Amino acid sequence: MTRERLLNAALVLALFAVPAWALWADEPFTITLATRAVIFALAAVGLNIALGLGGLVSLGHAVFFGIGGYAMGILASHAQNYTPIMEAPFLIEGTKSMPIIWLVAVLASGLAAWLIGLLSLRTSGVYFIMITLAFGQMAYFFATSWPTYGGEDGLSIYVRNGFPGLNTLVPIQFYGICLAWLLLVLALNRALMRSRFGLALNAARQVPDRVRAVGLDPPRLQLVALVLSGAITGLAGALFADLNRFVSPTMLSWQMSGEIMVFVIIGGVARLFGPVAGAGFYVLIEHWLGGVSEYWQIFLGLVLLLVVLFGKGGLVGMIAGARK
Amino acid sequence: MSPILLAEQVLNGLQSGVMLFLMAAGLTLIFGVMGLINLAHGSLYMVGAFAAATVAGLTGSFVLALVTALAGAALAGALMEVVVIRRLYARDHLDQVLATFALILIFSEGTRWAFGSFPLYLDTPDWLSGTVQLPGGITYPAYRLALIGVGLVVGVGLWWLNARTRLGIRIRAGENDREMIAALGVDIGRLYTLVFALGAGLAGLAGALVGAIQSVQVGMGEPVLILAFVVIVIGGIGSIRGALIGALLVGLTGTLGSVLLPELFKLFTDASSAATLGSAFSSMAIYVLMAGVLIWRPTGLFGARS
Amino acid sequence: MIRTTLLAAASLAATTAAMTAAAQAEVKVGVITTLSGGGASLGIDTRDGFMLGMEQAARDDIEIAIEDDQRKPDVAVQIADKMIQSDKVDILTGIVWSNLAMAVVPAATAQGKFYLSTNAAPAQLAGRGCNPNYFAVSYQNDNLHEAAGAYAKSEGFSNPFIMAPNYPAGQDSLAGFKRYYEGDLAGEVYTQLGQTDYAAEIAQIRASGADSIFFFLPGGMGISFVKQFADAGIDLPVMGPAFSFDQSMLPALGDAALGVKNGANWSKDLDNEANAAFVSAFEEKYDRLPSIYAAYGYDTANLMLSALEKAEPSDADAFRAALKEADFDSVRGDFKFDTNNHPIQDIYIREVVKEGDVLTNHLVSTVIEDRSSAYVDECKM
Amino acid sequence: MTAVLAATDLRKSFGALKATDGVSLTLREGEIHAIIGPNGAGKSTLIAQLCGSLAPDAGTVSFLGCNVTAQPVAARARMGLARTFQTSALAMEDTVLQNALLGALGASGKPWHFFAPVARDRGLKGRAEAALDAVGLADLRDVRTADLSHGQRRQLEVAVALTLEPKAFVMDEPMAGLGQEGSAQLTSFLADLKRTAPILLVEHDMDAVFALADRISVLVYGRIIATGTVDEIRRDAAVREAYLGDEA
Repeated sequence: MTRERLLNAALVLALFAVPAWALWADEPFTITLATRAVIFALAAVGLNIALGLGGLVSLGHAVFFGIGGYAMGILASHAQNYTPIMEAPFLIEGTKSMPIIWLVAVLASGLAAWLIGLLSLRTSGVYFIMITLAFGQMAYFFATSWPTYGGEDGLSIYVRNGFPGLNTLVPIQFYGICLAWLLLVLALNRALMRSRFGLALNAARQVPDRVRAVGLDPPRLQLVALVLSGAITGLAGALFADLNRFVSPTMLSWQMSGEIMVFVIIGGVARLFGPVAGAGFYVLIEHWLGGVSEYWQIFLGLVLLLVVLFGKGGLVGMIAGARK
Repeated sequence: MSPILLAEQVLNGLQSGVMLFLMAAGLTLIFGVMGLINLAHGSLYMVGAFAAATVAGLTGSFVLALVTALAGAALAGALMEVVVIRRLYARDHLDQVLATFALILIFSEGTRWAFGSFPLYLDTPDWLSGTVQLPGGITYPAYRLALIGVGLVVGVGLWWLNARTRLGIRIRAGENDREMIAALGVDIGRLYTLVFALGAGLAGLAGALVGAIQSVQVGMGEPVLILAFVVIVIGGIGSIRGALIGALLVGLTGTLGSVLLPELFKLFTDASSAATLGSAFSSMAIYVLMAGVLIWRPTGLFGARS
Repeated sequence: MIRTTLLAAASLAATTAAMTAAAQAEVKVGVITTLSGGGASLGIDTRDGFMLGMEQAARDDIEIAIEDDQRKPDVAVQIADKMIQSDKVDILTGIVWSNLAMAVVPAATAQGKFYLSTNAAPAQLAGRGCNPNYFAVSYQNDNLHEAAGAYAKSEGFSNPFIMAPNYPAGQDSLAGFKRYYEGDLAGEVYTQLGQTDYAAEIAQIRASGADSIFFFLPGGMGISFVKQFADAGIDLPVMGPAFSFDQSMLPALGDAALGVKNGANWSKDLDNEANAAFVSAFEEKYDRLPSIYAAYGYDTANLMLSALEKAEPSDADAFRAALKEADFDSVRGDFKFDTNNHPIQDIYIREVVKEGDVLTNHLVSTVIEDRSSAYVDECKM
Repeated sequence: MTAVLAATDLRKSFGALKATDGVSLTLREGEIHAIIGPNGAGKSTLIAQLCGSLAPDAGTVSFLGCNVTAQPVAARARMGLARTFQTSALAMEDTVLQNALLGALGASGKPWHFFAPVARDRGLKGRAEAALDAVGLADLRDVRTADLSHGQRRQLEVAVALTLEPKAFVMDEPMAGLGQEGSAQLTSFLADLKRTAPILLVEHDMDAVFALADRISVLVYGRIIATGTVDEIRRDAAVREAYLGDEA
């Protein structure tokens, strides 16, 4: 436990030290890269609630990531073109304000998670994996062929959205926003793991029969977990779209779902900082190997394989040892 | 739409369903016997297609190419099983998904490294090119008709294997009670390798057969893989019969959806928008079908009830 | 390997830098293209054509960074950010796909960088979204489809069946065809992006009574369709844009592609000196025939070099003016930019033929002379 | 005396197999009612129907005077029906205390607290610790459940049931796998526990059953062939036949 705490502290330190170094060394791209890692980590923290705590192996989390992205894209593109989203029965205008975009992203992806959960939680095991994948594919194909918001081409936003008092175009300031979100959500996640809900959800994953026998309803617990999980991943999606100033159906693809899952598993399932370690490691590997060879994905595959086969508990597990 | 065209589209749906069945049968067999969820099954499909294209290019013999595809993919599958997969049987689905996801990356980029980024050439053999006239005035490509035939033969073969051979008895025993058949002295490791190689061989065969009328390229396995998963989930994981029914359902839904939905939208809007809308909805059709089936029957049409 | 890797001090902050020349380079160029995964062949040809042009110029004051976008928009954006922020490039180029271009170009030009397109040139960037720092060296996306439309009209086809995948480039494609064809259609079908089986569409074609077929199915989709169509025994003239019948695709298509008419603005037998030199140099260096992407890459390199002769990118106005002059020998012959920075050029029809054992394209005719783009009037520049 | 838990003419078939074939039984205030029967008699199926994890084909289950036949497991548990499982159903990764807390949480009916830590929740904790105290696991509260001995897990099962402050217990072979000493301990514990709430006890350990039960029902092939006191059951001809193959 202490080793894990030490590791967590080191990770938090790195989240501050890396951009500080980049600022000092005038390496703005390192900040962009770190922002990417932080956003991926946030998405993975979201998935970790469903997957690690709830035991829900969702291969469709890209849906929430993408919905968050499109919440940003749609609102900002309407604001950019000065066209309202809706005129009747009441006027809804686009916006370039991050807080409003976040709110919409969280609500929309949470709602989607609720709907998908209602239907998917009737199944379990492999069927659950596959039905979430199916919902992901539905969203992907819909976004690709729906022309209003760019279809396959996606939506480009020329200027990053604004946050009161900050210049979000400065990489370090946008990084600050993303980092604040990550730390806040990690703190909430930590509280969640220790709360009544966390206790019940954790048990529902391990022994659903017992949870029922004490008068609680596992599917309802799991549904709420999925909604929280989806909402967080959706928030990450909105930030990711803002990082790239761009959103497209790739954010909804099943490979994206796979990648978010990879962050969680490489880092360590159900570990508070697992997603952070996993996303950081992945971005690093992608960037570093990508510079070494055109065929870097072979090596990425090998690394993944080794982690799964021999590194029980992911990076956090390997460094900090088994839980408790 | 004329009845002849409709009949032809139904044949097309059957044909694509039958090819999906080849993929899905292996997947469902592997899941049923070993409890393994294998995302890298699409890579074996790709291996089959590449092996066939290479051999056909060297020898010009399509039959030889098919045999190589089957054998090559089975060999690759056996290798995959021995090196990686057997370490995953005792793991949960999560580890299996991730490890086989990693295998996809390795296979795809490895193939690209070995064969380059350009699509390979593989064509239908001369003796199956052109069309045949079917009763009722349907003109249908001979090769596609042959595909339906091959699929049915494989289906019957699997049934025979399962119901009439020693291997089949062991496979069914393995599905029911792993410890028991191990206790009876069956080398369970070898049985698993064999089953995996069988599934892989079928995937390779499908890759080669389909590769002749499609593009043999890196990444060709993933779209089929997802469809095959849809198929086995609809059919009920572990059930060969379910895989067949599911494959035909998915094939027919996909084909007829893409034909009929635009026609449907034409009743409401102009031709261009109808084509766009119809295509958008037909691309979602099979996933809607799958979600519908699962909501109605959470373990698929022929899946074991929990 | 063109690139070298520098590992920065902290292992958490690895940075790659790529260079062909020493550190005294004065101009930095970033090439973002697809080098891995599906569609890598197009990016590789783009890169090889571009690098051939650069190597022939042998200028050691130009530093080139090449990165793989994996055909993913977010990765392309990330690379562009890196090139702009860290490598401090002046000029970006190389993107193959429209959706990636839409992700990268607006932001890059908004930051004052130059973008020279070696291929993708979506309608938005030619019309309302045009930008003085954005130059499409290749074409405007609709051009090659328009060529097929013009050809259909000139051949007197009266009932073509037209087909494209259901995504923006596909919708633009059919619109482009119809812009020049203008007659009746036997059918208009949108397929799924990434579709591999066209049996249903082929059955519709057979039943539609069409007198010709136009289709736009890039990448593996085109290979699948052409092979399946050849097997269906339908004897109709086939037209398409160059993409599906380009040199990189032909080996995979085989004889099924013979006789197909495709709209293009370049062909390897296009009769001009620059082209002859390019084709032989490319074959010598890479031991394969150049594709249309290689030709665009090569032209882009030469356009850029011609402008660098006259001005530095740091002097943006002068460099922009130098680019606009298009003072280089294009492998496509006459070449100039319209007001929206898209080319005015002749568009041809090619036919797939066999030279000995090798499938390739021959020029058939010029179908549209001095074609600009449909969106030029929407560009306020 | 009214029955706390009652089954009336329960029927459940799996294909041709009649697993429960017209079972009626009652559990009265203050008693231990044991259900015995040979393997495959349908005891597990019967428990599943009483607790709500399996819906009967016909018949009713009532609890505290309410017809609960259509109620799911969780609803019956909330009403005060506590069960223990034959093979321990405990969260093995969690500590002993956490398992007991889960029971207390279920009893509270309020799992929707997302931020306040359970560890500082006096109400829940008091309840959980009292239950652990009662079964003698108080010293092991911070041990991981996976590290408990088999007997300790059985005790924890009971403790979790206790946290529910139930109106009735349904216990599925609580003695299974316990040594002689363990069985004896649990036997005396259950003898006291019945004053808290009546116990429906499914058990193989006949010593325990005969020591504890106020009434016994014998289940054979899905039917109850006899119900009565220990002595009545010992003398019952049908029971002798079922167990010993005696001719009546």
